[in-house]
Parts: sequence; C-alpha cells; structure tokens
Amino acid sequence: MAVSIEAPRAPRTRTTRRTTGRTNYELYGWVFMRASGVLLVVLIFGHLFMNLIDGEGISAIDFGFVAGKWASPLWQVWDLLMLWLAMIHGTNGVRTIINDYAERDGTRIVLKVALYLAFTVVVVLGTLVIFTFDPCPPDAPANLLPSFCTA
Amino acid sequence: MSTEIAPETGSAEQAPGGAPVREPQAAAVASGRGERPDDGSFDVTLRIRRYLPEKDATAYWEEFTVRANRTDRLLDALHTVKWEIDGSLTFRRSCAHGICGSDAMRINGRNRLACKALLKDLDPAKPITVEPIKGLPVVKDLVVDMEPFFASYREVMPFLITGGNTPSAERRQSPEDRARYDDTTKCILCAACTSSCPVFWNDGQYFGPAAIVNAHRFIFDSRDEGGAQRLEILNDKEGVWRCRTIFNCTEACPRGIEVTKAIQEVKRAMITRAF
Amino acid sequence: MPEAPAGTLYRGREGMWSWLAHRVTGFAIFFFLLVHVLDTALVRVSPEAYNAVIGTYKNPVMGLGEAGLVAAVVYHAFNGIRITLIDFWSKGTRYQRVMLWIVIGLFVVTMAGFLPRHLGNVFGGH
Amino acid sequence: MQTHQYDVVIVGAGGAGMRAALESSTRARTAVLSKLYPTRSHTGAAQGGMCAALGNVEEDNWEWHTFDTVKGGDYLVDQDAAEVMAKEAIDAVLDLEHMGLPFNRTPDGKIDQRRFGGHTRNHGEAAVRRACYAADRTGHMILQTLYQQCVKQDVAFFNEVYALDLLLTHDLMAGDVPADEEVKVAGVVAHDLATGELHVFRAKSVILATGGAGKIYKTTSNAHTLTGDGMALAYRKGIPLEDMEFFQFHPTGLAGLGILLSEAARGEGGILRNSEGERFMERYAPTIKDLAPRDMVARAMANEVREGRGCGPNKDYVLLDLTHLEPAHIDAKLPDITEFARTYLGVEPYTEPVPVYPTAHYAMGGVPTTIRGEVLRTNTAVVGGLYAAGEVACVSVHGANRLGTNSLLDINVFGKRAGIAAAEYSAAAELPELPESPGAAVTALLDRVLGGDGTEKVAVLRRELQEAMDAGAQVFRTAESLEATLATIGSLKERYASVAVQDKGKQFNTDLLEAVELGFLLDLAEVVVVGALAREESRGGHFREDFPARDDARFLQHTMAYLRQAPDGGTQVELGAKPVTITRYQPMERKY
Ligand SMILES: Cc1cc2nc3c(=O)[nH]c(=O)nc-3n(C[C@H](O)[C@H](O)[C@H](O)COP(=O)(O)OP(=O)(O)OC[C@H]3O[C@@H](n4cnc5c(N)ncnc54)[C@H](O)[C@@H]3O)c2cc1C
Ligand code: HEM
Ligand code: SF4
Ligand code: F3S
Ligand code: FES
Repeated sequence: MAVSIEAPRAPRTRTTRRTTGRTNYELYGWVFMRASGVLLVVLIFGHLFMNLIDGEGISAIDFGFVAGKWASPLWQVWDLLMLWLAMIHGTNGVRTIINDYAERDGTRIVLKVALYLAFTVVVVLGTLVIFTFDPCPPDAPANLLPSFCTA
Repeated sequence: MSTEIAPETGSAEQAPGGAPVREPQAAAVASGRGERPDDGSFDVTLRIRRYLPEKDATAYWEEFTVRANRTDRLLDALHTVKWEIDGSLTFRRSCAHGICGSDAMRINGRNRLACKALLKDLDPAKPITVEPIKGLPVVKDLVVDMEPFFASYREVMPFLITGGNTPSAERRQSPEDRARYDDTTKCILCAACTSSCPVFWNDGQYFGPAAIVNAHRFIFDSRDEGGAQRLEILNDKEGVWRCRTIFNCTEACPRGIEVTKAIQEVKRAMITRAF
Repeated sequence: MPEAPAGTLYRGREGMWSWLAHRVTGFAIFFFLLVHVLDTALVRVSPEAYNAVIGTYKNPVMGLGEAGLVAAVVYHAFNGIRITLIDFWSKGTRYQRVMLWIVIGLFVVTMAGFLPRHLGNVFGGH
Repeated sequence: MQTHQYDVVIVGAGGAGMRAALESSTRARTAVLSKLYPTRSHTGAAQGGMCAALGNVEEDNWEWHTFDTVKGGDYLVDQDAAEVMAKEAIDAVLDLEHMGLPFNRTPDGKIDQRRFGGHTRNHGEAAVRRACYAADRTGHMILQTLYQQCVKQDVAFFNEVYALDLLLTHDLMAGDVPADEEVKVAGVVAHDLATGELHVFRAKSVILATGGAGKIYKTTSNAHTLTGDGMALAYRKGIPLEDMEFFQFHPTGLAGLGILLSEAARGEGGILRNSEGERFMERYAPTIKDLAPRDMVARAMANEVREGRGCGPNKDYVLLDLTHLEPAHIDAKLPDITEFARTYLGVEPYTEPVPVYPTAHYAMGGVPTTIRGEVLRTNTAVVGGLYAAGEVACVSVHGANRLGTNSLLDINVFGKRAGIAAAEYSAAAELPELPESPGAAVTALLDRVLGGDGTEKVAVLRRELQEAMDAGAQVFRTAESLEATLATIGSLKERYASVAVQDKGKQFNTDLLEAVELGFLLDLAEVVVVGALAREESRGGHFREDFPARDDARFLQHTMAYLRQAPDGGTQVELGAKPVTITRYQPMERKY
C-alpha cells in the first residue's frame, strides 16, 4: 500500500514522452505522403492499366512484354519514378505502423533496421535493373524476346 | 430515479474479451420483471467491467438488473446499483448534466458521458456494457488514472500568452475573431476523445486530441502570442502528425466539438509556417 | 496493475474502419511491392528465369490474388485522396463520411470495370 | 499518517479557490486541496454571466449595481460588502479578460453585456445590460481560465483529496474563549481518495472554498458533490453559520430533474406561461415581469401550480417559452441550455415550450466572514488565519436572495481578497502548534463507518432527508412543515449513527465518503430548518406562509447558528443574531 500522496505534480514538467526536438521531419514526411500519394494514383493506375487491362491483360505478361515497355524512355522514367515514390511512401507508412505497434524500444529498432534494409535493397536493385536492362540479351532464345530484337 | 430492482437473470456466459463473468448478485429488493405500463418504467441490465484491486488481481464482468424510468440516464442506473445493490461499484461523477467531465466511460463500446446517455436511447432490451475508458491505467472499476491525460494537457501551454503591458481596459477582439476559436473553448477535459483514439491506445505517448484541442483554443485566439511555441510543441513526433484522422474523437466528444477539424487546422497552421 | 483481460472492441464508425482498411491495404501493398520488384528484377538475370517465375503466377489462384491486390490498391488510392482532402480542404472533416461513401462507390465502379476483364483473362483459357 | 507543511492551504478548487490560489501562490507557499479535479468543480456549471457595471452597452455605474444587490437581497445585505463587490466587479471582469477569458464581444470588440434578473438602471427604472457573458458557458469559461492560469503559475494541487477536519487551536464547541487568547487555525486533516490514507496539512492560513450545499434538497441544480463540506467542517468546530435559512430556488429548473436553464433564457427574451398560456409574471412584477428576482419568480411559479394553473398531466410545472425567438439567436446565445432541454426532456425549444419548475440552487448563507474574507467566530472576533470565500462563505453580499450573476462575481472578488489576505497573514504569522493526535477524530469517524455493523444505508437516509427538505423547507414554508422536517432530520441523525457501507476497501472508497458527506448534509439541513423556524417573517428566499410579510422590526438581522455542547452531553444548535450593516440604502418595500 502506498503510504504517501505523491507530491503534487509540477504542472509543466515533461512526461516520459520521447521528443524529437525542433525538426520538421514528421511534417515533411506527412506532406510527402500526400504529395506522393497523388502522383502514385496516376503512376500506378497507368501501370495497372497497361499491364492488366490493355491488350490481353495479365496473361500477356512475359519477358517480351516487359522488355518491349522498357525500350521506351517514357516507361523507363515512369517505372523508375513509381518505384522510388512507392518505396519511400510505403517505407514511411510502414515506419509509422511500426512506431504505433512496437512498444519496446528493442523491437522497434530491429523492425526498423529490417525495413530500411529492405528499402535499400529493393530500390537499388530496381534502379539498376531499369537502367542496365538489355531488352535483347545476345544469348537468349529469340522467341522469348520482343519482336524488335530481331530487327 | 428508479428505486426498485428486479432480480438478476443474467447468464454466466463468456463475456466479450474473454473475461469470466461473475455469478450475478442478488438484488436487494425483488420486484416483478417486465414492463409496468402505468409509469413507463422498465428493466435494464448493465454488464459492468469490474476491477477491485484490493480483492482481485484481474478485471471481470458483472451484471446487474435495475428498474429505470423513461428520463433516466446511465448515471442514474449506476447510482441505483451503487446505492442499492453493491456499494463498492466505483465511478466518478459530479454535475450529472454533462458539464464537469467526470464520467466519461465506454458505453456499449463507445465513449460517452454516463450522465448524458439516456437509457431509453441505449436499447435497454439488451444488456448495456459499461467499461472504463481505454488507454489510461484503470485504478478501480470505472475509474482510471487521469494524470497522464492532464500531463499532456499541461504540456501544450494551455493559457493565454501575451507580451507587453497589460492594458487597463479589456483587450479588444472582434466578434469574428472571437468566433474563430469558439468551438474549442467548449472542452470540459473529459478525455472521451483521447481515450477513443486508436493511436493513443497503442503506447499512450501521443499528445491526444484533447491536448491539441486546448492548444487550438489559444493558437487561434487573436489576443494570444504564444502560438508559435505551441505549434513547436505539437510538431513533435508524438504531436499532431500522429493523428490519422480516425474521427473517433469527434464522434466521442460530448460537447460536440469538431475535434478532428481542430487538429487539421493546427496541422495546416504548421505547414503554412514551415513553407 | 496486472494485465486485465481485454475489454470489448471499440465501436468506432466509418472513420475508424476506413483507417483500418487503409492501413491494412497499405501494408499489404508494400509487401507485394517488395516481392514484385524482386521478381521483375529477374528480367536482368535471363528471359527464361523471368518467364519461369511469371509463368507460375499465371494460374487462377494467383489471378485471384492479383485481383485482391488491385482491390487493395484501388481502395488505398481512392481513400488516400479522401484523406488528402480531409487534410487540405477546410470542409473536408465535415464531409469525411460522405467522401467515404464516394470512395466506396468509385471502388465498386472501378472493380466492376476491372474484374470481368481480368477474370476473363485469368480463367479465359490461354 | 503523513504531515505536510504550507503557508497557505486552500480547500476547494472551484472559482473561489483557484482565484485565491492565483493570488496566494505568488506570495506564499500554497497548496490547494480539492475533492475533485479542479475543472470538475461546479463553478463550471454556471451559465448566465457575471455582472459588472462596465457600461459597455448602456449607461451603468457601480452604485446602481450596489443598490440592486441590496434590494435584491431584501435589505439583509451588508451594504459595505455589497459596495466593495460592485466597485471591484469591474476589475474582476477585466482581470479575467486579461487572463484570456473568451467573453462574447460587442461589434466594436468590447465585452458584451446582457440583461439579468433584478439588474436595473437608476435604482429600478428599467432593466439594464450588466451581465458579462461567454455564451451560456460563463462559469465553464471562468473555471477553465482560472485553471489555465494556475497551470501557468505552477500552483500545487492535491486532487481527489477530501478535507475532513479543520484544526483550530481552541475548542470552540465548549463555549467561550478567554478574551486575551487568539483562536487560530492550525491546518486541515485530509483523506486521499486514491489510497485511503489520511494526511495532515499544517498551515498558517487556511481558506475554505468548498462551494454550496444544494444536496440537502432533492430537486437541485447542484452537483452530487455539493454537500456543504466546508460549512459543516467549520460548524462542527463551533464556528457559526450565518443566514442558512436563506436558500435560493431557481425558477427554471428542468421539471422533475432540477437541471438548470439559466436566467439568461429570460434575459434573452424567454417568457414564462401557465396552463392558460398567460404570461403570469405580468401580475406579480408589472415592471420587469419575467426578469424579476428569483425568489419572486420561483414563488409566482409555485403559486400558479398551487392554484391549479400548472401544465402537464399532473399540472406540476409551468412552461418557459422560447418559441418566439429566432433559432439562430437561440443557437448563438443559449446553445447549451437548449441542448439540455433536448437531451434530458426530449423537448425542442425552437418549437415547443420547455417544462420548468423551481430547483434548489444557491446557499445565500454560510461561514460568516469580513470583507477581507476572515472567518468570524462571533459577531466580531475572527479566527486567526482562517478565511472563506465563494458559496461556502457569507460576507454577506447576497442577503436574503442573491441576484443572478452576483455569485460568479462574488467568487472572483472575494476569492481574490481572501487569497491576498491569507498570504499576507501567513507572512507575519507563526505556524501554530498542532493539537494532539490531530487525525484522531477523522480516524474515529471513518473507522466507525467502515467497521460498524450498522444496518442503515447511506442512500436511503439521504433520500429521506432530501425528500423531507423538499416537502417542508422549500419555496413555501410554515411552522408546521418545518417542524415536521426537523423531526425527520432528528430521527435520521439517530439512524445515521448506525450507518454502514458495503465497500470496506481503502482505495477509492467513494461509498465511505458518501457516508461522510451525508453527515455534513444532516448537520446543515438541521441548521437551515432551525433558522427558518425562528425567522417568523418572509424575506427574500425565505417565505413563511404563516408570516407572509417582512418584519424589519424583529428580523432585520442576520441569523448566527452555533453548534454547542448540550447539557445532556450531546450537541445542539444555538441561535444568535448579528446586525445588518446599512450604509446608504434604508429598507424599503421591494417591488419590481
Ligand atoms: C447550474 C448553476 C448555474 C449557475 N449560474 C450562475 C450564473 O450564471 N451566475 C452566477 O453568478 N452564479 C451562478 N451560479 C452560482 C455559482 O456558479 C456558484 O455559486 C459558484 O460557482 C460557487 O463557486 P465556489 O468556488 O464557491 O464553489 P465550487 O465551484 O462549487 O467549488 C467547490 C470546490 O470545493 C471542493 N471541495 C468541496 N468539498 C471539499 C472537501 N471536503 N475537501 C476538499 N475539497 C472540497 C470541490 O472539489 C470544488 O473544487 C450557478 C450555479 C449553478 C449550480
Ligand atoms: C495509389 C496511390 C496511393 C495513395 C493516394 C496513397 C495515399 C496515402 C496516404 C494519404 C497515406 C497517409 C495516411 C495517413 O497519414 O493517415 C498513406 C499511407 C500509407 N500508404 Fe499509401 N498511397 C498510395 C499508394 C501506396 C502504395 C503503393 C503503398 C505501398 C508501397 C502504400 C503504402 C502505404 C502505407 C504502408 C501507409 C501507412 C498507413 C498508415 O499509417 O496507417 N501506399 N497512403
Ligand atoms: S475535446 Fe471533447 S471529448 Fe475531448 S476532452 Fe474536450 S470535451 Fe472531452
Ligand atoms: S481519433 Fe485519433 S487519429 Fe486523430 S482524428 Fe481523432 S485524434
Ligand atoms: S457527471 Fe459531470 S459530466 Fe457527467
């Protein structure tokens, strides 16, 4: 049993809150989520339309299809932008979720390290693929390649 | 107030949340069940989440059936239980008409003031579940520790900040400027909003809507000069940016304050300031 | 205080459920994206490898999964716009409920346009 | 038991307590004890306004305000005190504005003012706009603003801590104190609700600011927690209570519930009607009609009902008609109270008149004080270091009937005065010695209730008390009705001796504290009824049907009720009288 009343609480003492100090990072993150979201609507819907609706939809997707798309700089830039925006947007979103639910500091750190690692790997890999991609690999069977390779 | 109590009929089923249900308590005065057409009174069953730390280590559900009148509020039914069946039932209350903010609790799953929840509006045909508000430590029955809540409130500097000399007459303020922050002056610090917010439940670190509402009250007061400081405080990572516009707070506020709107206005003020 | 058994579920309204759905869809899309980038990266390895993996996707189960993913993206996208409007439009908070019904309406319309076509492709015998 | 030491201890964190704390905490080490979180105090329920002769919208001056207060109080007001209050009202309002209170504004940005019952221009010529207000949330805004300032000033609050005993250097119950000895306050004994532990707060000054005692009645606008604790604490120590028979019944309580609809409803144009649709106040107060002082309106309403012109199935209420007002106007000026009507009675005030009936509202009497807030133990001698302010006190600025908006003013003016006086006193005073085993009395009381094998239930006794008070000591009183009530109180007090509670725990035992509060209510009810029986006249809020006229020859004096040891070993109420201070206004007939 507690025998003493706690001394009256000093009205303006800070709580145990973890503070960030005077940065605007949360603000920028918040604005970015909205801005990227709006752009992503265009990018992702365009992407989905091309891949799943246009032509024969999903069943038409193969190496030839992808290679054909990336031969055009428009789609290269499109997919690159989409990759980056979606990954930053998603990573920041998942970071929020981790902050919300991972209560212990240890758990939170582990999860976030994993998240940022995944982010780095995927973004680097994706970027490399888009830029170093060769639509007509020399030793591949011709029937798998887009039609323009034979030209 | 109802004075008679009907015998208990609640079955000992498993309560929501898996807590065991206590054997129902025998009511002090037994009277016939069912509607009595003469005075419009009716029976209601309250399913209350009890926690008596000096007796039991954990919380449990307990049911009480009491007689109620057409104009009775949940607070009246709780009083009937406390005064006539089980004096150990503990809850806070004072004004009994929605003005002091003592009796926020979770009624049928939503935060409300017991003194503003009319029984006849709560579908008395089914048991009414009553629980303490979420996210603050439960002290006893429906009583929670309010200190963390008030600590957040105090942190946002909820008082007028002015520079220069105090004028001898009143500070002038146009009716339009006065109207700008009217909504958020209505807050009674009942915590219904903060304890309805899923973000607050997680770790209790989030400042919570009530603190933001009270910061808003001053940020948008034309006489105040501390707005920048308050925005700085709420720019924290536990500040307004944790709000995910869930609107539970707005739905819960017994004063009808547009809580989410106020939070959004604070966010926008920060953005305007930053860019 | 010892851990007490959990209380009942909070009975939130449209705002809470739409948020929950937004969170779940966002989270799901993120993990799909990780996988999606990895499998697409196979185009860099060899056309055979890519086609082999993509080929395994071309069955009804994956097709349904794909439909689910699109549903998630469509909901998340429309609701994301709703959130943005709540944030920046001064009347947004007052119309949040109406806007959610609009989101759901648009979602239904979009999916109604997409699903027959997509499922046709998936089950349409290729 | 733990002992704390402060210069000033304030009991109560309502408007009066916090206003005092703002003054004393900058001057002396101050602690505020409150049985509620400060923002839960009933000051927050006040709706209509706080008056001051600012003259922002109409010509006005503090002398007229003084006159209205004196006349409204049926000449039982101490006029020096009323003068102080009316004069300092202007600064009190400006102080609050400077603290940030969001008053409603005039088009040119000044504090707006509106009409309220009994406030007139030029000694009764016509109603005047004197009440400063913040919609119908004036008390809420005062309470919030004062709390905000306390947060700013780092005031030390002990919340949910009940003061249960007042420590004095002398036992006043025993009788006279030698003339050369000064009686002083030494501190308070308090019960911490969260742990159930007792604490002794030693102090050089103590300010009582515990508010009213409306719970002696059944139908009341007062909170469940308004059980007159401060009055009872002082009274049980032998300090007199002044003018307790004067209790204000507010005309417009929601019928059957007692929840208040502010007088502002009538200030904004609302009209009272009987079952015939008649605006009956025209007959009772031809000049200011519905805006007559509360005692008159309440009596008029009760009279209409008695004479069979009540409304509803049982003809037991009258109607407050707002339907002729613009809904937009109602929304702007009376949003909360119209919501009360909707929530609690299901009545839509835009289109339907609201059922209303008088409700017990305000204790004009209380712990007698000087205009500096010092508590009197006789007609002239004070208790060193003990102060009282707010509804618990009787300065007396309200006399036999308080004017609307004068109480929010009272708590600010006299709260401030008491805060300053208490701090200044403590600067010069020594810390008095504590009596031996200071907590013994409280421990004995609590143990008796907790450990006893009694059979009486708190709720039953309380209900019987409240019903007896409503029946015998309400708007209309007779020797017969009062005697019946007194007899009931006597038997309830006996039964109280064997009261028991079900909750035997230590933590948050509200069951136990309700039992203690019932003890306060019983004592106070007795004082009210004994005073009312002795006052064989009708004045202000006290109306004796068997003595319907005011009798200045016999009763132009304050009642002082003392608790004293009776020869048979028990205790008894002894009545004394105190002269009324009259400076400028000689008693006249009270007509509106
Ligand atoms: C519904 C309503 C409307 C009103 N409207 C108006 C109006 O428009 N204008 C006007 O002028 N007046 C109005 N009044 C009257 C006025 O509001 C009150 O008289 C005034 O607010 C009393 O203030 P107070 O500080 O004395 O007490 P309260 O505000 O009641 O505060 C009492 C304090 O004492 C504490 N306390 C009590 N007992 C103990 C104890 N044993 N130990 C520790 N702490 C204790 C409580 O916790 C509380 O903090 C109204 C009153 C009511 C009920
Ligand atoms: C299609 C267009 C998209 C739009 C308009 C959009 C919009 C938004 C917005 C506005 C938020 C912020 C929500 C809030 O603060 O409450 C958000 C959160 C989130 N988004 Fe998106 N988004 C889109 C695509 C994506 C994609 C592709 C992913 C996955 C990579 C994603 C993952 C997330 C996640 C994980 C969150 C966090 C959810 C939360 O905190 O509850 N979003 N989105
Ligand atoms: S904003 Fe509303 S719900 Fe929140 S504390 Fe204030 S009054 Fe209560
Ligand atoms: S419920 Fe919580 S997330 Fe925001 S809108 Fe309300 S504070
Ligand atoms: S008891 Fe005061 S708000 Fe319910």
